[in-house]
Amino acid sequence: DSLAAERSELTLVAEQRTAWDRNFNPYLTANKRATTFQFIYEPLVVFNALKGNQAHYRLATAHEFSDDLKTIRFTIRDGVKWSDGEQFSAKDVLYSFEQIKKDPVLDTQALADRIESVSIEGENVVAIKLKNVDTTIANKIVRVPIVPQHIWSQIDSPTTFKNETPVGTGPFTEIDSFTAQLYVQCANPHYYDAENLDIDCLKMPQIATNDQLLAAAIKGELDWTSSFIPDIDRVLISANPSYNYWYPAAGSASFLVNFKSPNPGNREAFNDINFRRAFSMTVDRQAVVDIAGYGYWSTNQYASGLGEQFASWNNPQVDAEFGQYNRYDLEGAKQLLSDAGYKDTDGDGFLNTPSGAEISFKVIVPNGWSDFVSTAQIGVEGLQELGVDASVSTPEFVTLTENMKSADFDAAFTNYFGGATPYRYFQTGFHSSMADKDRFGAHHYADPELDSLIDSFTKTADSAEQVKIMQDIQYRIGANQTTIPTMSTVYLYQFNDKRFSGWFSEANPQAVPVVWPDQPERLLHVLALKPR
Amino acid sequence: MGFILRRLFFYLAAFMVAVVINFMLPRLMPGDPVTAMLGGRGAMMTYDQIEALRQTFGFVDGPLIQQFFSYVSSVFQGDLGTSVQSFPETVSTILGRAFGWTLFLTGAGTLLAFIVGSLLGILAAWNRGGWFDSIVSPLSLILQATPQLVFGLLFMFVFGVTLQWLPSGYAFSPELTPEFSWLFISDVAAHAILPVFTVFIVQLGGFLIPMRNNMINLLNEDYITMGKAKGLSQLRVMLNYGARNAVLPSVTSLSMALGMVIGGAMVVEVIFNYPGLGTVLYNAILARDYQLIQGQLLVMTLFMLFFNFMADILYLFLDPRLKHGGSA
Amino acid sequence: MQTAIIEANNIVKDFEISRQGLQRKSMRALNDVSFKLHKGRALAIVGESGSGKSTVAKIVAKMHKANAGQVLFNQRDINEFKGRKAELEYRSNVQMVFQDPFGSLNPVHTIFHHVARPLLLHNKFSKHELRDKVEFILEQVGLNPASETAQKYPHQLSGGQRQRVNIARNLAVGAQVMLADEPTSMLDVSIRLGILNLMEEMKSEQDLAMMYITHDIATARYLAEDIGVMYVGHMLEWGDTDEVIHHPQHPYTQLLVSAVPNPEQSIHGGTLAEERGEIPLWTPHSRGCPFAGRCKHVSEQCRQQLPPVVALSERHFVRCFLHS
Amino acid sequence: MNFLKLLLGNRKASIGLVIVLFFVVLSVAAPLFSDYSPTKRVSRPHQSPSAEHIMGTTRMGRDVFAQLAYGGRTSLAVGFGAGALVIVLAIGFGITAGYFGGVVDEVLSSMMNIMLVIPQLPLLMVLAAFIGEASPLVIAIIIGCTSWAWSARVIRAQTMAIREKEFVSAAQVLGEPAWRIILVEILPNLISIIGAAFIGAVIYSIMLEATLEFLGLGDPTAVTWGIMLYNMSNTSAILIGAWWEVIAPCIAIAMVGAGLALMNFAVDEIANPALRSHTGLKRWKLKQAQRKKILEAGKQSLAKQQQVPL
Amino acid sequence: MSQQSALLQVNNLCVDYITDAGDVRAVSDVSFEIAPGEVFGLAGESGCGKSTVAFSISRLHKPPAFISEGEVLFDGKDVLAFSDQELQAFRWAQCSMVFQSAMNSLNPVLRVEEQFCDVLMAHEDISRAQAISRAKELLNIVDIHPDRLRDYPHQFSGGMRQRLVIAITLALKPKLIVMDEPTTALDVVVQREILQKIYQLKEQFGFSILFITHDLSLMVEFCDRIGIMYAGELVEVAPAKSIFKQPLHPYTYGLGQSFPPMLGPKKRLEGIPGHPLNLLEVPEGCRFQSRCEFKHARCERVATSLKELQHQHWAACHRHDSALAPITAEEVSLCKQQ
Ligand SMILES: Nc1ncnc2c1ncn2[C@@H]1O[C@H](COP(=O)(O)OP(=O)(O)OP(=O)(O)O)[C@@H](O)[C@H]1O
Ligand SMILES: Nc1ncnc2c1ncn2[C@@H]1O[C@H](COP(=O)(O)OP(=O)(O)OP(=O)(O)O)[C@@H](O)[C@H]1O
Ligand SMILES: [Mg+2]
Ligand SMILES: [Mg+2]
Repeated sequence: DSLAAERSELTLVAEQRTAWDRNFNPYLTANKRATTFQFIYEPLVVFNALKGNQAHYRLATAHEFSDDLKTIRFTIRDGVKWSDGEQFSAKDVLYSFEQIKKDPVLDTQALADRIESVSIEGENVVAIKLKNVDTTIANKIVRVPIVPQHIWSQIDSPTTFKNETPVGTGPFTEIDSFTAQLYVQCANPHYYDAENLDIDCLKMPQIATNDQLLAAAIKGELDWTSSFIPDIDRVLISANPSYNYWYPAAGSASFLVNFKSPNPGNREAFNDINFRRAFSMTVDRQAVVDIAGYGYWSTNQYASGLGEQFASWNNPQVDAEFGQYNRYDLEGAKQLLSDAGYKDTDGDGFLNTPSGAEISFKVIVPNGWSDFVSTAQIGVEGLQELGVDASVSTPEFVTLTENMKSADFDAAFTNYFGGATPYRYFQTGFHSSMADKDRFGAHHYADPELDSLIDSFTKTADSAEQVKIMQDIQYRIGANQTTIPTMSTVYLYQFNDKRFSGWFSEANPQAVPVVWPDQPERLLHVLALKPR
Repeated sequence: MGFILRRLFFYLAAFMVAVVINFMLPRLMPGDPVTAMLGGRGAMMTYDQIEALRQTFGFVDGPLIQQFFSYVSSVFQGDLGTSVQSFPETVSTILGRAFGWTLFLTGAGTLLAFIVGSLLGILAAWNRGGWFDSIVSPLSLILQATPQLVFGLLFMFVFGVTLQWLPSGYAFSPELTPEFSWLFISDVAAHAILPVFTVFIVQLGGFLIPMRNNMINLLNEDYITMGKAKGLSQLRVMLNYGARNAVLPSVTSLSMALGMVIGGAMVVEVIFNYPGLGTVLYNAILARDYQLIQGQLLVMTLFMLFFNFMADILYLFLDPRLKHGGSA
Repeated sequence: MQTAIIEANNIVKDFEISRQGLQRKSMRALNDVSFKLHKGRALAIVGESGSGKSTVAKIVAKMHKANAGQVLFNQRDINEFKGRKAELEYRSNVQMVFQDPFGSLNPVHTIFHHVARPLLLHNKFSKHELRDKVEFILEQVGLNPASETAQKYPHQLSGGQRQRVNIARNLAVGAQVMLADEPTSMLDVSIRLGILNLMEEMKSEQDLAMMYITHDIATARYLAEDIGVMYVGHMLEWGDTDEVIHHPQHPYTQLLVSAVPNPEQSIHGGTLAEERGEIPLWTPHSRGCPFAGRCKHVSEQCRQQLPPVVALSERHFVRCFLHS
Repeated sequence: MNFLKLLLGNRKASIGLVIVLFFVVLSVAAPLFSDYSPTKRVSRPHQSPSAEHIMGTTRMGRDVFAQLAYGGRTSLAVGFGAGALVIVLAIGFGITAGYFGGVVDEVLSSMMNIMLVIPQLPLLMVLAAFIGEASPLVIAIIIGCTSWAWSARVIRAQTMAIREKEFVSAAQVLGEPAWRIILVEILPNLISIIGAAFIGAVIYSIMLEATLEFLGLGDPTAVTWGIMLYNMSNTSAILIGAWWEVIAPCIAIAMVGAGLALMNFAVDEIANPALRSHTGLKRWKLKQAQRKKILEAGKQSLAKQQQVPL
Repeated sequence: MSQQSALLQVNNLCVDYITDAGDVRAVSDVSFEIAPGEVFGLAGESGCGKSTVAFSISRLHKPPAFISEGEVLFDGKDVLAFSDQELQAFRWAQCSMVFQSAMNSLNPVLRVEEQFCDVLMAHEDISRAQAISRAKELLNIVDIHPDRLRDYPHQFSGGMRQRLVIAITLALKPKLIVMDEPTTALDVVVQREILQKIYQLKEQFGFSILFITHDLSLMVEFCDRIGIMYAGELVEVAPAKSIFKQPLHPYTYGLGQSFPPMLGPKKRLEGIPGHPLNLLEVPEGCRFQSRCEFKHARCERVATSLKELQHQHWAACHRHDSALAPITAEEVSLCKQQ
């Protein structure tokens, strides 16, 4: 125990599972340990989404696009060693990119189809030739794990390899101890950036539920978590004042209606902008934030659903013109509908369309996503006040996705991608080519002009132009009320001040502070921490 | 030993039915596990990629009957497939790890309930109508009619969270490594107290009441009166003449009870984050890890069959009429 | 003597007693049993427990089917009564009184139900005549006052009264053949005679053919004109009651009669002279005389083959090599 | 009706019945007891019990008491509905197997025994998960279809016992058709065992439904006691200290279970008089105690007399 | 009937069944005695209280039966006043018992050996080996091969089981054996064998027997003296032959007339009319009055009690208040004509 006290161990909960399997294979989507990325396999670059995608160079020291935007070149850092002492070189990077082309399963970022070829230019430059222009692709490329060729070339089946004693370039590569309930991962003896690393080990206790996490947190056993804690001020902070939290804004979430609804009455209503606006005006966004979001979320009144996260890209004109439709205003909504000719013509107590058709729909939310279920329930409460026959349904996620993709549903509540720029949000949510790909574009509303606007964003590297494009996109979506923006979610992040300092926080907003493995910025975070 | 043979035959049949159910269930359901697993990321995957994943997880295509035979043959080779959620971990490994804990939890809880319940049942019957009987018997029944979930939550809330007397999660403290030491064993015991007690308390009535009722009926038997007339001590008559006979029907319910408890213990495991089959199943269901769910159901059925078999053996041991070809 | 209303010829009945996999083990509950029932007469069947007495009655009542041999009702094979109608016809002629007065009445139904059902089932009476008829029958069996008794449930009656209800059911059907399987063995001694007397009355007044199964030889003599002695599924001796009881010819009958308690003597007056052997389990493969193991006159022949039936007189038959 | 009278005459049964009836009335007449809708926000989240919200409110700001009352409708309906389904299936299988015996029995009993060795809750969970968004009705149906085996076995055993009774033979000899024997002669004699099995099945179904829903396999938009527990656990009510949200459904489920269990205890006593602990027994114990006292007093005085020196 | 020589003396025994419906006096003021070596029979129809009397002797009653009055003197000591330890020591060692049916009086899950040993070792300070050898001797006595000691009860036939029980009753050489319908479940042939065996053993060991049955013929054959019970009361006590030949109580007579003879002419017998008395509705006066052919006014008001009407022949009937004649068939038919 005294030994453990001597070394500084950072206790984090980067994933919640019922038991740890010793598995550090970075290619596995489901069951690799959450400390694999970044901590074992250092990325080429960490892009800081919070700072407008600012690049922090790690294994690479620079990156740049060719003039035709079809090649991206990474300059590889010198003097880096693998944790087993072998020299790291551009060959390893090349090997890593060849890996993902070999087997689609390894290609977790779905890059293989977009990359024409990868080559080494000179000593230490890796050039990646793209099939199509895509200026946002670097974000994906740097998520490809960079693995040691001398190890992985020996592995027959990289998809089932458990990589129990990993060799990496990251800060914590040594698995000190491992049980199903706890493992400790300690510093890389050959870490190139060791002078910036002040922590000896990471400690990962197995925790399965939020309740367990909270119980452990109250006892002060954890340092860094990103879990949902209800009423955090009352439940955790008051019980253990050395805890703090910071919940910066993340992606947005909206209600959406299906323009191609299979039910004629619903379809008529959904295709009427007045109905969509009225719908939007019945959503008590503040209640959603307070109740479903425990006050952690923020209301999303951007008519395009842009959200707080991308406030710097906002087109104020949109709010000026259409903001009124995205604020809670039951009376206004009622007025809007009655003006548009919605009445209860069949006397069932619910409104009918102007042509007299029945409106009756379910808002679908994935089963088990309880905060979304609550949100949908609050939304439906508003619709019912309005006189619309709506209710909530919670199909299985798989079923829901299928139904949304195939336009076999009426309305839904869904979240969206975030990212460094709003591009991914608009592309996945509003590009008509995505309508049948996933649940995000499931409104099935096709606007060719909007599509070309979105497409043009990746064709330019000029940031002024990019802002202009984004503002136009916002206007088109806002004017059409394609979606019913509801709230912005947050990045959940709690930290314990007691044993470490240097935490990112509202006062020290360095990067997205989340400890989950899909947040590369956590590498910056861990390097910033100092034991007290 | 015809009895045992007959039972074994039955077990085989039951097992086969479980295999068929297991095979059919996921195939009747909408959606496929790979999509489920990929969740929100599906948009980025190409069709080839999903297909490739499907292959790696061992989903066989082809006519149903062919799928069935390949399923059965792998089941009999002990290959229950690969978990999607914990890929590349095999289902057998995952279940193997959890099996022991569940065995321990259900075994300890039920055995305790069986012993204590039976003893209390005997006492209640012996003093029928007395205060002990009129309090303990209905009480145990009421306990039995309360879901384990209620007790689990209550115990968790009171002893684990509010009073913090006992650990409320895990099978042992995370810092310890499993070993055969007093420290470790006592730690495991401490962690088992709440879940085992939850299993125990709900099971209690299930043994107490039948035991009491059997015993009351038995007390009118001539051989009990004869035991008394022989001038044997109360205790001897109660145990050797009464309990020995009254316990027989309870043994049958013991095996049944274990079935219930395996289900019930699941909830207990989930509540107390106990790393047994229940927790595994619960998470497998949440993650729609079909292969794991299937394997789990099969293993739980095997579990039941095993306990049934043990009960059969116990019965054989306790009731000489069976062994010697009588009819009982 | 007029022709028999029931004539059983060489009945064989096997029961499966255990099954292990495909291997079945059976026992022979009845082997080559023949007898006749005549109107206005009673045949008593005596024998120890398990000797097949009830099985005989059940075969005649069509509750079991014989494996071999035939039973004729008015010269017609009873197996010919097939189909709902024919079966009802047969059942309206052949009825049974059971041993257990507590078990043979359904505790959830009134006495009225028990007597009315046979009347309705066999279309003997229309609904509005029913009540009168039921009461008439109850009075016939001595259950007075009938209207009050009809409203009662079985548990409100004494054992003797219940057995009277059972007999009333037989009357209600109007059967010509009554098979009484130990109708008094569970009744109190003081009540037994009442039932026997009632049966006697019915036999003579209604001209019933009766089979009286009992292990009490004294009451067999009291009620029945004929007697058959059974042992392990075989009828070993049969004929005129007094003839058989007073001049038993088969060693088993002799043993049975001598074992009947006799207040005139003392128990220590003598020991039963026979060597005690086990009662055998008779299977389809068993051979010889079933009593051979216990018989003091046993010869090798007895162990090898079943003795033939020997007619000692026109109304006295025995199955023993001593007489062949 | 005799049975009902007996039931009402039993103290345990009456207590049980009162408890169960209380909840039945509470839920059937829920609008009379609560002005709030169970599915609407009526207050701030997690208000502790007050005059306005006697059992406080949930995270969603819904009235716990209203949810308890309305939720009882569904929970009890599922319990009684599934119980009824269980019992109908159990009667069908049990009586058929018990009455006809032979091959029919062998086939049906194997089915029962196999049903019994396939673990129930896991099977149900898997079914519920596979079916997805299991509404209370679906839950009731799957509980009903998977839980009949135990009752069927009990009914079968009892049918076999009754089948051996001579009144059944008597009915056969009389020429009664099989269906009539089953329905008119045998079934009424099974009433108490069916009653007990039914009550047991209801308890079991209520428990199972709550458990399934608690585990998140139900329809979260329904209002039932199980969903209340689910929401409670989802919103970490225990940790937040919203004890009212935990206690209310727990107590309701436990009370209904207890009430039904007491009734079952009584049904057992009615079916088997040997189990009854009647008032006579109390008097007997009193007399026995008195007698002991007198005897001891007698002995003491005898001993004293002997001590007196002559 | 000399007081000194009696082994068992039952004085004014009353046993109540305490039920919800009320207290039932199942045994009312019963007194009798048994001399050493004597076989005393208790007969009467079902429910008249025979077993209740038998159970009182070893105090085996359990609720709702309650001995409310009387004494049971065994060798002069009152069994009813015994402490629990005294009672435990008394049972089986002094007075053992054969129950109504052998099928059920052996514990089905214990080996026969165990059932011998537990009683031997509970009462005598002997080792298990000694107990087993004693058990083997006992089996020999009842003609069962000693090797079968290791068997379970279900492996024996009914008759053998009954003999096993008898062997167990002999284990401690008690002075009195109570036999409550020891042979009712058996066939006549087996019954006779067993009774003969018992008789032999009685001659050999000299114990007394309280023999209970409702088969009067059997009783007359087996017993020295017989007591007849009706509705909880002892109505007649007399030597076996005299009770058979010259019954003094109408009930005894009726009972005798309920057994059709094996010999002689067949004639119609009537048994006893009416039903046994419901103990919850005991009338004033004689309990047998409603079924009695000789009932007169006195019977309806005055209760009867046992009186020694002839030497050693006691009966409780008002009919004999003046005359002492036994009941005859002519008398009965005469009464009927009235
Ligand atoms: N349904 C049956 N299945 C198998 N064996 C049977 C069946 N019925 C009777 N037996 C067997 O057939 C034999 C004759 O039985 P049965 O009932 O006819 O005897 P019983 O003479 O009437 O005896 P008891 O006097 O005890 O009534 C017995 O050994 C019995 O075990
Ligand atoms: N447990 C009981 N509760 C109430 N009454 C009882 C109980 N046991 C016996 N009795 C009553 O006591 C009376 C005497 O019963 P007992 O068993 O002594 O009769 P018995 O002469 O031995 O009859 P049998 O010949 O049937 O054995 C009966 O009228 C009976 O109704
Ligand atoms: Mg029979
Ligand atoms: Mg008795």
